[in-house]
Amino acid sequence: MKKQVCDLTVINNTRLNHDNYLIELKPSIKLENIQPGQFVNIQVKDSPTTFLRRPFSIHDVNYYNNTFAILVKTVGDGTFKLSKIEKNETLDVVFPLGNGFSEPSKGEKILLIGGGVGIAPMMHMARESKNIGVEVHILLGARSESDHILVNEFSQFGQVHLTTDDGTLGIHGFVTDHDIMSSKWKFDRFYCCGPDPMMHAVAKRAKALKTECEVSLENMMACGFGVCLCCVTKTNEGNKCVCTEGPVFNINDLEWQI
Amino acid sequence: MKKQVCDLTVINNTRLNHDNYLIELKPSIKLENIQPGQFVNIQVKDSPTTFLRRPFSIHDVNYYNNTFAILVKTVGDGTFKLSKIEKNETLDVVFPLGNGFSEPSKGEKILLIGGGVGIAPMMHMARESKNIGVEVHILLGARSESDHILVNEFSQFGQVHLTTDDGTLGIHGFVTDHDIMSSKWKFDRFYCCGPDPMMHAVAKRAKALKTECEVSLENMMACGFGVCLCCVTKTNEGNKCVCTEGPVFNINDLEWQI
Amino acid sequence: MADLSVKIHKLELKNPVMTASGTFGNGVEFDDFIDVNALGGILLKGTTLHHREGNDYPRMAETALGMLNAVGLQNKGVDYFCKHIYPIVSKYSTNVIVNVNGSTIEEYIELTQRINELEHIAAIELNISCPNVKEGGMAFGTSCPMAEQVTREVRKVYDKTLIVKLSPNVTNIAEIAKAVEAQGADSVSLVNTFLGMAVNAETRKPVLSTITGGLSGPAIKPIALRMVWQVAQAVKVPVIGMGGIASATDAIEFMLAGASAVQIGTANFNDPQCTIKIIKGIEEYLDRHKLLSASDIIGKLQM
Amino acid sequence: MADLSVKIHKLELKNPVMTASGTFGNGVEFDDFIDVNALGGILLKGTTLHHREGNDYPRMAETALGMLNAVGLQNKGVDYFCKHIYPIVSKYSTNVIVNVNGSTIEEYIELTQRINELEHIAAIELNISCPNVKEGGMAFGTSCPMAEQVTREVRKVYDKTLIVKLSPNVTNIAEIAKAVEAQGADSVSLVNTFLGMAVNAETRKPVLSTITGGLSGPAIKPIALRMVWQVAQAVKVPVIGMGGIASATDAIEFMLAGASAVQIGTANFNDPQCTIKIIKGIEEYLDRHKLLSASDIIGKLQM
Ligand SMILES: Cc1cc2nc3c(=O)[nH]c(=O)nc-3n(C[C@H](O)[C@H](O)[C@H](O)COP(=O)(O)OP(=O)(O)OC[C@H]3O[C@@H](n4cnc5c(N)ncnc54)[C@H](O)[C@@H]3O)c2cc1C
Ligand SMILES: Cc1cc2nc3c(=O)[nH]c(=O)nc-3n(C[C@H](O)[C@H](O)[C@H](O)COP(=O)(O)OP(=O)(O)OC[C@H]3O[C@@H](n4cnc5c(N)ncnc54)[C@H](O)[C@@H]3O)c2cc1C
Ligand SMILES: Cc1cc2nc3c(=O)[nH]c(=O)nc-3n(C[C@H](O)[C@H](O)[C@H](O)COP(=O)(O)O)c2cc1C
Ligand SMILES: Cc1cc2nc3c(=O)[nH]c(=O)nc-3n(C[C@H](O)[C@H](O)[C@H](O)COP(=O)(O)O)c2cc1C
Ligand code: FES
Ligand code: FES
Repeated sequence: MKKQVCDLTVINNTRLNHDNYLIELKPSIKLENIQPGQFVNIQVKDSPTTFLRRPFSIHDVNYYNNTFAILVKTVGDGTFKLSKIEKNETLDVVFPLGNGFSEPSKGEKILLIGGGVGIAPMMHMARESKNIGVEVHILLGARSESDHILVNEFSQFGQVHLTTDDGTLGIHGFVTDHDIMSSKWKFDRFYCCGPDPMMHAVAKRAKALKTECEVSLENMMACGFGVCLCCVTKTNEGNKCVCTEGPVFNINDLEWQI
Repeated sequence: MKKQVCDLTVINNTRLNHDNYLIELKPSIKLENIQPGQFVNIQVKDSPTTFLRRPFSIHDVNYYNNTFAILVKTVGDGTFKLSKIEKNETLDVVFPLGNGFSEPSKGEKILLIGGGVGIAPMMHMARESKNIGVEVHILLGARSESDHILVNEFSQFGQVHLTTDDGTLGIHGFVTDHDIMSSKWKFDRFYCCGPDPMMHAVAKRAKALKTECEVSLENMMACGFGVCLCCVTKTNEGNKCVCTEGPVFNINDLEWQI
Repeated sequence: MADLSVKIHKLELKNPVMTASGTFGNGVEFDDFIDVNALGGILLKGTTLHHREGNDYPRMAETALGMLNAVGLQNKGVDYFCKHIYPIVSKYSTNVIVNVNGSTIEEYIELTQRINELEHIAAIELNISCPNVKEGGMAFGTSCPMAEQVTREVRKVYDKTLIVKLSPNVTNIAEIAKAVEAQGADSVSLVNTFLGMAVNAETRKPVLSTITGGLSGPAIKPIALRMVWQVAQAVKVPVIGMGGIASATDAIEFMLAGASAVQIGTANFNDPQCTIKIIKGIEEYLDRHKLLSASDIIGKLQM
Repeated sequence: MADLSVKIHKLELKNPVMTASGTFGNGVEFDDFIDVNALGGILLKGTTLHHREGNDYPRMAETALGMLNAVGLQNKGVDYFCKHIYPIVSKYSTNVIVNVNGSTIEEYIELTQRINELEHIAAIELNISCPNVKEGGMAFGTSCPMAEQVTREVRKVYDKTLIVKLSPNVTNIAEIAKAVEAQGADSVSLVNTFLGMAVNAETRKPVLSTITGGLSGPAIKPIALRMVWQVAQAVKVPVIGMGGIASATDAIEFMLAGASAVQIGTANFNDPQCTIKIIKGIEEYLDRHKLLSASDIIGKLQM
C-alpha cells in the first residue's frame, strides 16, 4: 500500500514480560498488502530526548479487523514512553516502510530465526508463509527463559525451536548452536532478524549450508523513507539505504566479512 | 525555612475551572514559616519545550497536614503537563524561594488584590493576616464569571469583592474601577499580584491615595535562586533580582512610570 | 486571504516555503505524503560532478533536539542526474533548484555548466558550506577569498538565479555574505549545518564514522536566526533562512528577522507533511494579523 | 574507588567537576543545596573593574533545550568584590576562581592585579568571550591578535594559574587556543555561549532587550564537544570543557574528547545538585569500567 503519515488508534497495549509490549494499532484507512518485514516509524511525544521517530517492524497484521501490531522492547526513553501508551490514545505513524522478505514458494521449507526483539517481524512472516502452503519452522533465541515471549502464538504457524544463552529454556547456547540449523534439515530459506552478531553467525552458517538467507537490518534512521541517506549499509552495488532498499537484504548482496 | 530541592508527593490535583488547577503537595521534611508571597520552582518532566523550571506562588499552607498548595493556570506546555499530574506522583521542586509580603500589623485593614492567576499567593496571605488580627478585604478581578475561582475559600478570611472585565459577575470593569479602591475605604496597605497593567494601575491608585502598596512580580526566571541574574527589575537601588530580592516589592522602590 | 508569493531574484515563489537540500531527496519521495507543487520551491539533494559513495555508516547521531549527519554528499553524479533524475523532477510545476557541490573551483564550474543546460532548473544553490567532505565543501564557505572566488567563477558561467549557501561555522557570516553578494550572488541561503560531534561514553568511540558531522534541527535555531538577522542587514539581495524551522511560528520569526523565504530541513524527517502545515500557518498568521502579503513581515522586526 | 583528582597547571582539583562562571553566583547561593567544597572548583560570576548594571530586562529566552541570556556582566565591581565577596568565598576549601572581564586591555590588567593580591583566589579565568557587552568581551576572543595581546599583557602581571576562556563564535577555535597558549595561558576553557537570538512572532519584537544573547544548555553540546576535541588536539596545556553538560555521561564525553576538567553551567539552574550527581556518576563510571583514575579517560577517545 501507499506510504501514509497518520494517527493510528491504540486498540490494545499488552505487557508481555518485563520489557516487551505488544501494541495493537488501527488505522482509519484500509490495510492492504503489508509485506512481512516492512516497518513503521513512530513519533514519540513528551520525550525531550527522543527527537527523531522510532522504527518498529510490523509484527502481525489482522486484515479482518484492519489492525496491525508492533512489538516494543524498552531500551531507552522513546520505547519507554511508547510502552506507557494506553488504549484509545493515538500514535503518529509513517507506514508501511521498506521492503519485506521475499516470498517463499508453496511447498518450500523455511526457517524463521529471531533473536531478542528481532522476533518482531516473524509473526506476520510465519502467518503469511503458512497461508500459502509453506512449511514453517521458527527458531527463537533469547538470553533467558523469562525473555522468551509469544512462543504459543508462533506455534500456530509452525514448529517452534528455542535457545537461551543461559540454558534455562530450550537449547543452551546461541541460535546457531541449535540442531535445527545443522545440515541435516535442508531448509530452502533462512529469514533472520536479531542483533548484528547473531545475524552474522546465521549468515555464515547459511553460506556454509548454501541456504538462501535474508536478514533484516536495524540501522539507525533519521527519516525512514529514503531522503536523509543516513541508514546506509554497504552492498555489492555500493551504499544502499536500509529504510527503502532494505531493511531486508539477501546476505549475498551485503559486504559482510563472513 | 532553608531552601530545598526535593521530590514532593502530589496529594491532590483538583480542576477548578477550564484552565485552573489546584495541586496539593506534601514534602517529607517539615514545613515551617512559609511567608505569604514566597514561591516554588518546579521541574516539568516529559515536555520537550519546557527546558527550565516553572515558578508558582505558594497558594496556601496547611502546617497541620504538612502540605501546601499551588494554583496552576494552563498557558503553555509546562503548565499543561503539570495540570495532568496525578495523585501520588511526585514533582521535583525547589522551595521556598523569594521574599514574601511584609507582615501587616494587628488591627490594620488591608486589601489583597488579585488579578487572574495573580490571586494565587493571596490565600496564604489572607489566612495568615486574619490569624494575627488584621481586617482583610479581598478584591479579585477576572475576565468573566467563569474565570472566578476560590471565591468561597477566600471569604473565610475576609470580605470578597469581585470585578469582571465583561460585567458577568461583580463590578463591570477592572479592579481599579471597584469602589473598594476609592479613597473612602482607607486601607493601611494594598497587596497586589496580577498582570503587569493591572499592577501598574493599582500602584497608581495607591500613590494617589498614599496607601502603602506591595506588588508581586512575575519576571521570567532561569534559576529562581539568585544566580543567573536574568529576572531583574529596575529599582531605586539599581537592578534587583525578582527571585531573591522579590518577587514582592514596595511600589516606592520600583522605577515604574506611574 | 493574504498573498503568500515572494520573489528571490528572478524566481517567483508562490509562497516562501522551500525544502532544504539533503532532506527532501528529489521530491518524489514525498509524493505519497504531500502535493510537492504546493511548495514555494524544492532544493534537490547535493549533486557533484562525479558519483560519490559518501561516508561510512554510522552517519547519524541524535542530539538534544537536533541531529548530526555525516552523509558526505552521497549521490550518483551529474550524468546520472541529467539522465535519470532531471526527467522526473521536470514534471514539477514548482521551482526546482539544484544544490551544487565541488571539491575544486573547476568542479563547481563544470557542474554549473551542466546544470545550466537544464531548462526546468530555475536556479542553483552553490553549497560552499558542506562540513562532511574532506575536500572543498566548507573550506570555500569559511574563507572570504575562497567564497569570493568560487562565486565569481560560477557567476561567469551561469545566468539564471544563483543562490550561495553559507556556512555558520565562521566568525563573521555577514562579511562572507557581503563578499559573495559583491561577486554576483543573486541570493544567499543560510545556514548549513554546524560542525559538531558525538561520543559514545560506553564504547569510548565517536558515534560517527567521520568523528565530526553537521548539526541541524531545533537546537540550532537561535544561532541560525541571529545569523539570518545579521546577514539580512548586511546585504541587499534576498536572504533565504533556515536552521531548525519546524513550525509556521519558526518560519515567521526568520522572515521577521529578514528572510524573504525559508527552507525546511530536518523537520521533514519528523513530519513529512510539515511544509504544507507551515504554509497554512503562515497564511493564518497573516490573516489574523490583518496583513495582506508575506512581504509585510519580511525584515519587519520592530526594535 | 577510583582517584578522581586532576591537575590544571598548579591547581589540584579533587575531582574534574567545576561550575561555570555566571551560573553559580558566588557559591554561597548553593550552600543550602550542596556541599560546595565537594566540587573540584568554583568559578565566581564575571567581575569587572567597575560596577556594572548589566542589560535591561528581558535578559533571558528559553529555546529548544537551551536558553539565551543577555545579563551583560552585572556585578558590583572589584572593590565591592574584595570587600564583601572575597571574605565570604575565602571560607571555601575548594579552588575558587575569579572570572575576569574588561572592555580594554588596561581594564583586564588592572583587574587582574587586584585579584592577584587575593591569597585565596587560586586562579583567574580570563573571559575574552562574553557576547553580551558592547565593548570588549567577545571582540577579544574572536580575533587572534587581540586574544594574544590581552593574554600576553595579563600574563605579565599574574603568576598564578591563568585560564583563558574561549569564544565558540569563531571560524577556527583551535587557532585562537594555540595563540593564547603561546602567550602564556596555563589552560584554556571552552566554550562560552554562542551568539543567538529569539523573536516573538506575535509582538514582532526581539525577546531580549539586547536583541541577541548567548546560547547555552544541552542544545549546544555537540558543537562544544567538537570544539573541545579540536582544541585538545591543538594545545599542550590542559583544556577545561563545557557547554551543555547536564549528566555524568556528558562530562565523560568531554573528558574522552580531551578535557582535563569540566564546568557545569546552565544545568545548575535545572538541578542545583547536579554537580554532585555528576561527580558521583563519573566515579561510578570509572569503577564500572575498572579504571583507576580520572586521567584514564582524559583524551582517551578511541578512533
Ligand atoms: C527497521 C527497524 C525495525 C525495528 N523493529 C523493532 C521492533 O520491532 N521492536 C523493537 O523493540 N525495536 C525495533 N527496532 C529498534 C528500535 O527502533 C529501537 O530500539 C528504538 O529506536 C530505541 O529507541 P529509544 O528511544 O527507546 O532508545 P534510545 O534511547 O534511542 O537508545 C537506547 C539504546 O539503544 C541503542 N539503539 C537505539 N536504536 C538502535 C538501533 N536502531 N540499532 C542499534 N541500537 C540502537 C542506542 O544506541 C542506545 O544504546 C527496529 C529498528 C529498525 C531500524
Ligand atoms: C514568581 C512567580 C510566581 C508565579 N506564580 C504563578 C502561580 O501561582 N500560578 C500560575 O499559574 N502561574 C504563576 N506564574 C507564572 C508561571 O510561572 C507561568 O505561567 C509558567 O511558567 C508558564 O509555563 P508554560 O510552560 O505553561 O508556558 P510557556 O509555554 O513557557 O509560555 C506560554 C506563554 O506565557 C508567557 N509566559 C510564560 N511565563 C511567563 C512569565 N513569568 N511572565 C509573563 N509571561 C509568561 C510566555 O511568554 C508565553 O506567551 C508565576 C511566575 C513567577 C515568576
Ligand atoms: C541528512 C542531511 C543531509 C544534508 N545534505 C545537504 C546537502 O547535500 N547540501 C546542502 O547544502 N545542505 C545539506 N544539508 C543541510 C540542510 O540543507 C540545512 O542547511 C540544515 O540541515 C539546517 O536546516 P534544518 O535545521 O532545518 O535541518 C543536509 C542536512 C541533513 C540533516
Ligand atoms: C546566565 C548566564 C550567565 C553567564 N555569565 C558568564 C560570565 O559572567 N562569565 C563567563 O565567562 N561566562 C558566563 N556564562 C557562560 C557560562 O559560563 C558557560 O560558558 C556557558 O553557559 C556554556 O555552558 P553551559 O551550557 O553548561 O551553560 C554565563 C552563562 C549563563 C547561562
Ligand atoms: S533513514 Fe533516511 S534514508 Fe534511510
Ligand atoms: S531567576 Fe536567576 S537570578 Fe532570578
